[in-house]
Formats: sequence, structure tokens, C-alpha cells
Amino acid sequence: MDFDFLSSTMVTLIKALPVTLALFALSVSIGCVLALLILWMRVGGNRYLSAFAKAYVFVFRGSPLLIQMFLVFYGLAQFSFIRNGPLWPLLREPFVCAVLSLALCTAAYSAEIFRGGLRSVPPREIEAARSIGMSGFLLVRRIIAPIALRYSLPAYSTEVVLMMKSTSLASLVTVWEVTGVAQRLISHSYRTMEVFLCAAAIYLVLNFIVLQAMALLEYSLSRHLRAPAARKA
Amino acid sequence: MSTLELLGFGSTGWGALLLAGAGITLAVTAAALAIGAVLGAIVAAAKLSGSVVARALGSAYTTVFRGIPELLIIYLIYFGGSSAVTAIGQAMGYEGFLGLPSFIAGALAVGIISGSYQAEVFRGAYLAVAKGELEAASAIGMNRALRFRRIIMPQVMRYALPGMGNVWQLSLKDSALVSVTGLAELMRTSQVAAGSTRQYFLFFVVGGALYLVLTSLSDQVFDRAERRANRSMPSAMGQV
Amino acid sequence: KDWKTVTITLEGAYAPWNMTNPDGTLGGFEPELAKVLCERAKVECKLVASDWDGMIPALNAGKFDIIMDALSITGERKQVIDFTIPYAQTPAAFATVKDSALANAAGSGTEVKMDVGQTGVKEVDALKEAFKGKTIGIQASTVYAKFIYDNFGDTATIREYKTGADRDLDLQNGRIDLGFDDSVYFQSAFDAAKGELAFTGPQIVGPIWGEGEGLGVRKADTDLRDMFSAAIKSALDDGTVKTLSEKWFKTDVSPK
Amino acid sequence: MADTARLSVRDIRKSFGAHEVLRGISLEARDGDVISVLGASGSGKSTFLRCINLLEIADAGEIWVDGEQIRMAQKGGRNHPASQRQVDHIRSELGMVFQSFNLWSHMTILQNVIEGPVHVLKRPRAACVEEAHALLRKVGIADKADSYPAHLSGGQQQRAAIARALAMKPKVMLFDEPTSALDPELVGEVLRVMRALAEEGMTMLVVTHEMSFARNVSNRVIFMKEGQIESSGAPEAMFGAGATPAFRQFFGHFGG
Amino acid sequence: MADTARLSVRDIRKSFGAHEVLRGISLEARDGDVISVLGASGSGKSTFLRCINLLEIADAGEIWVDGEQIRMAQKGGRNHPASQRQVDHIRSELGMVFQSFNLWSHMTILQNVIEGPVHVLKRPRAACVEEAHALLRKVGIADKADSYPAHLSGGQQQRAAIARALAMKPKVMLFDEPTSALDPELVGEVLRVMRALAEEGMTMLVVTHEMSFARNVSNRVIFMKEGQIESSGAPEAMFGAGATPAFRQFFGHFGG
Ligand SMILES: Nc1ncnc2c1ncn2[C@@H]1O[C@H](COP(=O)(O)OP(=O)(O)OP(=O)(O)O)[C@@H](O)[C@H]1O
Ligand SMILES: Nc1ncnc2c1ncn2[C@@H]1O[C@H](COP(=O)(O)OP(=O)(O)OP(=O)(O)O)[C@@H](O)[C@H]1O
Ligand SMILES: [Mg+2]
Ligand SMILES: [Mg+2]
Repeated sequence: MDFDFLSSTMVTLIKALPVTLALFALSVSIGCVLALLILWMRVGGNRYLSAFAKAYVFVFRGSPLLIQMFLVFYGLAQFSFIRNGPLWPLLREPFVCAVLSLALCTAAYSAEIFRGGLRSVPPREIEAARSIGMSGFLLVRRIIAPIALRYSLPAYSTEVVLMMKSTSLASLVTVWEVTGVAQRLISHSYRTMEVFLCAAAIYLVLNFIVLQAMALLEYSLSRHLRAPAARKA
Repeated sequence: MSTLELLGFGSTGWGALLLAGAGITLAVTAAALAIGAVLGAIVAAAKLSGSVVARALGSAYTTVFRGIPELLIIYLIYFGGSSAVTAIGQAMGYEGFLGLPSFIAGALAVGIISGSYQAEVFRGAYLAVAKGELEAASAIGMNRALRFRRIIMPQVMRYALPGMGNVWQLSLKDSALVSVTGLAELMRTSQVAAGSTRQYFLFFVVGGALYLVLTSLSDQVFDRAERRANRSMPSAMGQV
Repeated sequence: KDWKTVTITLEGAYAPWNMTNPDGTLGGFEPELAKVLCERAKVECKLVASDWDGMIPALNAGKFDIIMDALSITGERKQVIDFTIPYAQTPAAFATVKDSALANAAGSGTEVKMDVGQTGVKEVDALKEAFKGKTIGIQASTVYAKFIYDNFGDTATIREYKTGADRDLDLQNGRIDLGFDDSVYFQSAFDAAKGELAFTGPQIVGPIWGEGEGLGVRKADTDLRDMFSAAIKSALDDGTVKTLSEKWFKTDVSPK
Repeated sequence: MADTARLSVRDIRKSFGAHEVLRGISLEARDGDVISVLGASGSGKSTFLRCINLLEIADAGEIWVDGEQIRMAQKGGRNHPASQRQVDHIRSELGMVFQSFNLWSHMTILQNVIEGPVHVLKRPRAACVEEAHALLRKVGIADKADSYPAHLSGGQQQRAAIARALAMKPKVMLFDEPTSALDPELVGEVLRVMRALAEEGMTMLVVTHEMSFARNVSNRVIFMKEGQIESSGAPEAMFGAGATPAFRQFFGHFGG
Repeated sequence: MADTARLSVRDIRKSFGAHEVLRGISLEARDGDVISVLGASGSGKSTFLRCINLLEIADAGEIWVDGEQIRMAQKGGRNHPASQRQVDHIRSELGMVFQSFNLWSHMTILQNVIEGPVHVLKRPRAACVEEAHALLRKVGIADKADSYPAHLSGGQQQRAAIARALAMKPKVMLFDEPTSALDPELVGEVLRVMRALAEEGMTMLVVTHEMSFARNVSNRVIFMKEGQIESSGAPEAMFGAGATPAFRQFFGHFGG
């Protein structure tokens, strides 16, 4: 093992870490909000909104993120009305486009995951809430969301971790994050495995932290499923 | 050359190659989903079991295979697996390269990744099964295996279906990375067509559309399964 | 080792060097040249397409014997694989949108010869002045990237793309002002861009781009390397390479 | 007349598929009325209470609460409440204790009880907690305030559900078998609580199999049979000489 | 003596966290014994039944079924059944009707009923279906055979749960408040079924709040208080002059 090479590779890769983290944090939070919006349209009862949400999920979940990002970055710019439009200063920026396509894609996946969680909420508990006059947002916030969130978490933690890895596609649109930099290193050194293992170690650590955080959240939301503590404090 | 000609099925059209690519993508994904279902069920069971060792192994599996980039796993299985096979071949006196067949390596790699996703989907669904119904099964003397097959499985399927739909989509797209093993699946065929004709947009859009066709086929299957699974559920969600 | 059959890999998606025909067969400059070389080396050849990303590790893992994919001979690559003598050497140049103010920059239509690591060339300095404050797009980790960083790094904004094709799209879209790349590659890209793009400034040739493009082989296969080096030499000497090159590139790329 | 009745229900009908569960039920309740709803299993008692609360939407009929009619609209060929705000408002004045308790599994008992007052009625939290503790004491599960529903016995859950409904201080209470999981001692206890509520003027509709309650606490008895009101009247009349044959057959087993 | 008793329980103890719910309960039941278990809500009745069935693992004590002791082992400082096979076997001989029914929500009522006989006892399906229909008729929900549990009224669910347990033809039945959701007419019906079973020699342990059942059907009554057996004996003695003050206080409210 060539430790000098590994450590210099590590140093180079870690320099790209802030880009990866920024892409991750922005796209996951924007994606989560979008997902809730999509979910609301999907189950809200309005036929047109529901059809739109279905179509949205279909398209963004159904096609490769690589192609989506390509079309958002290179495709949108083909239209002169976009190039001359008010959003161009934003869309011109590769970073914005990368975050945008990542968020659009994760929103579709997350909406499906949350929908699965909704379905696990016992209908009787929803009824009990309706019977005291809860509806709409209050019902969602106090009863449905906490239970649905609890059941969604295992699948959602997978999605979040996937987003961490999906940020690697951003190098396609000239945003050089960890994987992109790793590929650049490979094309200089041709030591594919060593460089990739370094990159993998970084992702593994990041994802380990994310998964631990999610597991902790899951644990704290499952108090009602656990046996009571052996001794009262 | 006109767009229609480019996408046609004659000697100058890419239609046949693209369809063949879609077929390979479908086959890799289906094989991977099956491999992943077996692995996922085992890992989910480990993570839910009472044994500390099994739980730790299960967590390690889901953390590692969800946590490291897919491409690396494919590299490891393809090149690592190939080296192993070649080494065995050389020990037995065979000269030269004896790789894992691309399809098997690809399906195995995507399957192992898919297993880590499915494990979490299954675990979440298992937690949603009403405890009282499991007790009722125990109470009539169902053993573990029977309880699993008759009570847990059908209900887990019900709660897991949306999540499984997601995993199918993920595997569908992970299969695009398998091209490093030399498999001409849909993504690579689109890229080859784009690079050979320099019609990047055309072939990316067409490739994306073909992925959507695969998705709509699988959506139909999942929709039907969901409807079947939900016959017994009260429909309180849609009310006022 | 007794070479009877040899497996050659190429990407099959890098027109006109190599590309895939709609019927799935491979075509282009390199497949045709490969046929000639194999005849002369008296071996049977099998061409297989594979992904650019895994090519070098797959060669070393033994999946195929030769890489023929416009692979530039560089010192870094030489550390992991071996090369034959080059069968092509191409100039490089800037490209821009045809009707932009940057079109027809100083030295357009001329040729400038440069040596490895050379800077301070008069023609290049003139370009540097003309391109001040502009954005130049290059393909990441190529010899051309290094040239741009060395000569324009302090006055222009540089953006690195994964592939030349992506960069060309952004050039047309107006996110960048200039691209710099292999002129043979550009020539065919211009055809696809329906004449929207054009060269600007001089063509830059010479050892600065390395020895040229050669066949990649495993380090252990010195016999194979020598067989094909000899075959390339004979194809260069009798003008076969030139003929094929003019057919596919409309210019002669044989190394000088 | 509607303007003097707290709750007034007119000719409610409801089918599940081809099965007509309610076939025209009408009822009028004034302040302090305690009405027992009796009937065989499957005769539609729960469905009737659920329709009043709009948890099921009746196919036809009118519901008036406090002289205000719940407005309905046709949508896609089906009946629907016209205003969700009105429904929410009316529900917060109608308390409901479910046959299957339906406690919120992710909240402790205390949280279950204060949920409505704090978040629907927006009363100050501290006051609600205090009242909740008093209510839990009243039904005898003060020590379970911090337990989760899954850790309670059946009777404890039922009492928690009663406390939760009372915490909303509704004007009308709908009880669906509120003592089914209770032992005789507790049944007596809960009936005492209900009697006190009646004396304070609360209107109550109680589905029950507890004939002693129907006889001794309520001031009106309704006997449902196959989705219709077979007979109704004051308990003395109903259980006495005025009993219809069907009702006599039904309660005849009581005490037997 | 254990060898003549169908079911024998010795000094069972169980705590949840710091809360000791069962504090040494012993009991012996022979063929045809019908034992009523009475007690206030929260006194540990359900927990007791669940311990016999090993749905909860008692912290200490012995359980014998048919002269065979359920073997326990210590694992990680906690009690555990030593053989899962033994547990499965014994459970298939102990029927249980849950307080909260616990019907399998993904199966129709008929499927719920035949599930055990077909898949655990491996009896031929056709025969099981026939028997199931007969049982459903007996409890009066023959027309609901193809409905799902979510679409049944409370009383219908309870009767389905009884039919499901009886379909296993167990030697011992554990009933947890089997008539809580039933109207007086049906209570009479179900009690008649249980009396017939007792005459056929089935051993039954019945947690109930139905004093008439305890008095008229059972041949022994057990009164639990705070996790212990406060008193037990023949119903005549228990409800007669021999009643302890605590039990008198408990059932005194009966009949209201
Ligand atoms: N899983 C559990 N975790 C913690 N405490 C529990 C659990 N199950 C029961 N308990 C407690 O144990 C006590 C006895 O419960 P059990 O269900 O046996 O009562 P019960 O006699 O059946 O009462 P009821 O007549 O109300 O059904 C109760 O105080 C209850 O809160
Ligand atoms: N969601 C539903 N879908 C289909 N049928 C239903 C549904 N809910 C109730 N029913 C049927 O309607 C009838 C009346 O049910 P309901 O729950 O009102 O009876 P009930 O009088 O409350 O009986 P119990 O005393 O057993 O609780 C029953 O036959 C039941 O099977
Ligand atoms: Mg009911
Ligand atoms: Mg109980």
C-alpha cells in the first residue's frame, strides 16, 4: 500500500467536501419541502392536482437523474426565452442547476415514501382526531405526520443517503464535488481502486453519520412501542 | 438524416439497439430485485432479531451497501470477482481471462445494493403490522415460519409496496452503472448513439422516454398489487 | 506467449475516431485502421466496445489485450500501461460561436508549434490579451486543460467539463465564451452544430501535446506491443494511415 | 322544533354497498337529555353515532346541532359536507367515545387528553394539564397519565378515552358502549360520572348493552332493529307493560 | 396433582418495569372445568391469561399443560421458553379469544377462521371450510363470511374471534371478556355455546365482567386483586354467605 498516495488523495478529496455537503444539505431540504407539496396534491382530493402530482412522480422517479440533470442544465439553456428570461442569472449557475435537479428528483421519491407512511397510520386514530374537530393542517401536524413520519423513517433514511451519493452527478454540470474530483484524480493517476476506495471511505463516514442521526430520531419517536423503563426515575 | 430515420428500425435506425438495451436493463433490474429481495428479507430479519450479533451484522450490511457509492460496489464485484475467478482458473491450468459474465456480475452487484434498500423497506413495513394480530397467530400455535408466511408476509407486502416501487426505480437506474462491465444496457446504448451521431439531446430524451416506458410498465404492476393488497383496508384517508 | 487472437477495445461513441453504427457494428477511423494493423501483425482481431471509465482497469484485469481509443501517450498513463508508437498526432485550437466578437482572433488560419512546457509564445500572448476576462471551457484532465491553466489561468475564467460534448453544448448556450480542444474533434463537432461554431486563433501543434495517440497494452505484453508498433510503422510508411485519416478527418493526422 | 333542540336528526339513511344499514332514523335531543340506544349487534348503532359526527357521511337526511343545520353538497354524485369549517366546529361540540377507544398510540394518556383542548380549542396548556389530571383522577387512572396506550389494560384504555372526550367539554356526548371493558364496580363509577354530567345539563346519546343504565339513568330509550327505530319512549314504559314483543325478546335475557 | 390436571399454573409472577402486575398466582383446572376470573380493571387478568399462553413470559413460576411442563431457560438474565416447538405445540391446544379481538386484517372472516385448522393443524381444507361455516352460523355471522374485519361491527368482530378460536378445537380455552361487545340477547347466545362446550368436557378459563355467567355457568370463581388471588371457590359460596368483604364490594354493584 502506498500510504503517501492515499493520504495525498484524501487531502485532495476532502477539499471538495464542502461542495458535496452544500449540494446535499440544500437539495435534501428543498426536496423535502417539495415532497410535502407533491404529497399534499396527491392525496388532497383535487382531481387535477392529484393527476399532476402523479405525473410529476412518474417523470422524476422514472427517468435517470443523469438525464434530468443534463436536460435541466444543457437543455433549458437551448431556449432563448429562458436565456433572456428573468431566471437566467440563476439558471446560468451550474451549482443552482445541480441543486435544482437533485431536489426535483428527491421530491418525487420522498413523496412516494411519505405516502407509504401515511398508509400505515391507523384509520381509527385519524377518526378519533376528526371527532374532536381536527381537520386539515392541524390533523396532519398533530396526528398523521408524527405517526407517518415514524413509519417513513427507515425508507426515508435510505433516500437521504442516496442523495448524498447522487451529489456525485453534479460534476456532469461542472460542479466538482468529491466523486468528480476523484475521477479527475483517476484520469491523472489511473489508480482507480485506490482513489475510489478513498472516496468510498469519505461517503461511508458521511452516510454513517446521517444514518446514525436517522436511527436516533427513529428511536426517539418509538417510545410508545417500547417496554416501559425498568425503574422509574 | 431525419430524426425519424435515426430512431427507426432499418439499417440506419437506432430503434433496434435501443430496444435491446431496454430489454437488458429490464432483465438486469428484475434479476437484481429478486436477489435483493432474498438478501433484504434476511437482513431485515437480522436487524429485527433479538440477537445482538445478528443486529450488528444487519446494520453493518445496510450501512455499508447504502453508504458507499454504487459504482465502487460494481467495480469491486466485477473486477474483484473476475480476479478471483481468473486466479482459480490459473490454478487449474487455464491461461488468460476468465471473468464473471457481465450480466451476472452486474445483476449481483445491483442486487446486493438493492438488498440493502429492501431490508429497510421490509423493516419499516414489519413495524407497521399490528402487534395484536401477531399475538393472535402465536396463540393458535403458528410457528415462526408459518407466522411469517401467513400473517407477516401478506401484511408486510401491503405496507412495503410503495417502498418496493421506489426500490425498483432505484435498481432500474443503478443498472445504468453496470455498463462499466461492458453490458450494453439502455443508458450506455443511448450514450453510444449520442456519441456516434452527435445528437446528444435526441438520444438522451429518447433514452429517458424509454426509461419512462419501463417505469409505466412496472407502475402498472405495482398499482395492481397495491389495489389487491388494500382490499381489506378501511378507507378513512380520503374522507372529510 | 503465442498471440493468435487479440481483443481490442474501443468506446464506440467517439466519432469520428470510433463509433457505433445503428446496426451495432463498429465503424470509424480506428476500427478501419485496426483491421489493417491486425493483418500486418498476422493475428486475428476481435473488436469489443466498452465503457471509457473502466477501460484501463479492465485491460489490466485481462478482459482485453489492447485499447485503441484515441488514447494519448502520457507519462502518467505510462506508469500503469505500456504504449506502442503513435499512429496519430493532432493539433489543438480554440473554438467559439461563429458570430461572436471573439471569432477570427489574431492568428486564425496559421499554425504555431510549441514544445513541452513552453510558455511566453508571442501568438499565445496575443490571444491571452484578446480573451481577458472571458470564460474558457475545457475537458477535465486532458493535456489541453494543463495548457489552458498554464497560459490563461490568471486572466480568464476556466470551467472544466467531463466531456467535450457537454462543453460544446454550453458554448452554444452561451454559458462560456470559448472552448479549447483537439481540432480534429472540433472539426466533427462543428458539423453536428450545424455551422454555429468555428475555430478562432491559430492551430497549436507539436510535442506540447505529447507523442500522440497510441495503442495501450499491458506492461507485461512487450511482444504484443512490438508486433503492433511494427505494424503501425509500416502503415505510416506506406501512407495507409494518411489515406484513412483523410477519409475520416479530412486532414492528415499522421505523426510528423 | 329545531331551534329548541340541541341535536336533531331527521331521516338519516346510510348504505354500505348493497347493504342498507340505516333506513331512516330521526331523533331529537334537548339539554340534559340522556338517550340510550339499544339494539342487537349489527343493527347499525355505531354507524348511527358515526353519521351524527360525520365520520360516515349519510346518504340522505338532515343533522341539526344547536339549531344550525350541517350543510351538505353533492359532489360526484355523492353527499359531502359543504363546509369543512362548520364540520370542525360542530365536531368540537360533539364529544365521542369510540367502541374501540382509538387512543393515539404515539402519545401518552395525558397527551391524549390535553390534545384537543390545547390544539383545537386553543386553551392555555397549564390549565388543560390541570383539568386533565382531575379528569384522570375522576375515572381512576391518575397513575397512568404518563403511560402509552399500548401499556394499558382494556378498562384503563376505555376510561382514558372517556376522559379524552370529556376534556373537550362538549355540549353533546356520543358514547359507543362506554362501559364494555369495565368491571361492575367501575361501571357503577362511570355511570355515576355520566349521571352527574346529565344533571349539569349535558346532552348524551349512549349506545349500551347495560340495561341497568338504560333503565335507571336515561330518560329516553331507543330500540334499533335492522336500521330502523323499532320502538322508543321513557324507560318505564319501554321496560314495563308497553314493551313491544321484539324489545321484550331482546332485553328478556338481561339478568338471566 | 399435575398428572390429572389439564392445566396447572404455579406461583406465576410478572412485572412490567417497576410495576409488579402478577404476584404469585396458582391455579389448577381439570377437564370440563369452567373457571371465571373476576377482578377490577388493571388487576392483571389479561396479563394472567397471556402468561399462560406465553404471549408474556412470566418472570417466575411453572406452567403445566396436560401433565407436561413448559420448559424454561435463562437467557441474558431473563426467562425464556427452552423449546419453541413445545411452545407452538402447546399453544395449538390452548385456544385464546383476545379482549381486543386481533382479527387478521388482511383476511376475510372465513379465512380468519380456517387459517389455523388448515395451516397449523393441516386438516383438509374443504372440511375446515364446512366446519367454519357451521361455527359462523352458530355465532350468528354466517352472512359476514366474506367480509373483512374492518367492515364489521364490534359485536360481529368479537363473535368472529370466538369462532376463530373454537375452530382449532383446543382442549383448553382462554377467553378474555368474550361478551364485552355483545348485546344481552347475544350474550345469552354465546353463554349457551360455552355451556355446551363445557358439557363436552372442554376446560375454560374466562375473564369476564358478566356476573350472571360467573354465577350460573362456571363451576369455580377466582377473584383477583392487585395481582393476587384474593379469594376463590364455588360460585354459590363466593356469591353467597362466604363472600369476602372485598369481593362483596366488587360485585355489589352488579344489577345496579
Ligand atoms: N405491556 C405493558 N407494559 C406496561 N404495563 C402493562 C403492560 N400491559 C399491562 N400493563 C399494566 O398491567 C396492569 C394489568 O393489566 P391487565 O391488562 O392484565 O389488566 P386487566 O385485569 O386485564 O384489566 P381490564 O379489565 O381493564 O382489561 C395494568 O395496570 C396495566 O397498565
Ligand atoms: N365500513 C363498512 N363497510 C361495510 N359494512 C359495514 C361497515 N361498517 C359497518 N358495516 C356493517 O353495517 C352493519 C352495522 O354496523 P354497526 O357497527 O353500526 O353495528 P352496531 O349496531 O354498532 O353493532 P355492535 O353492537 O356489534 O357494535 C353491520 O352489519 C356491519 O357489518
Ligand atoms: Mg357498534
Ligand atoms: Mg384485560
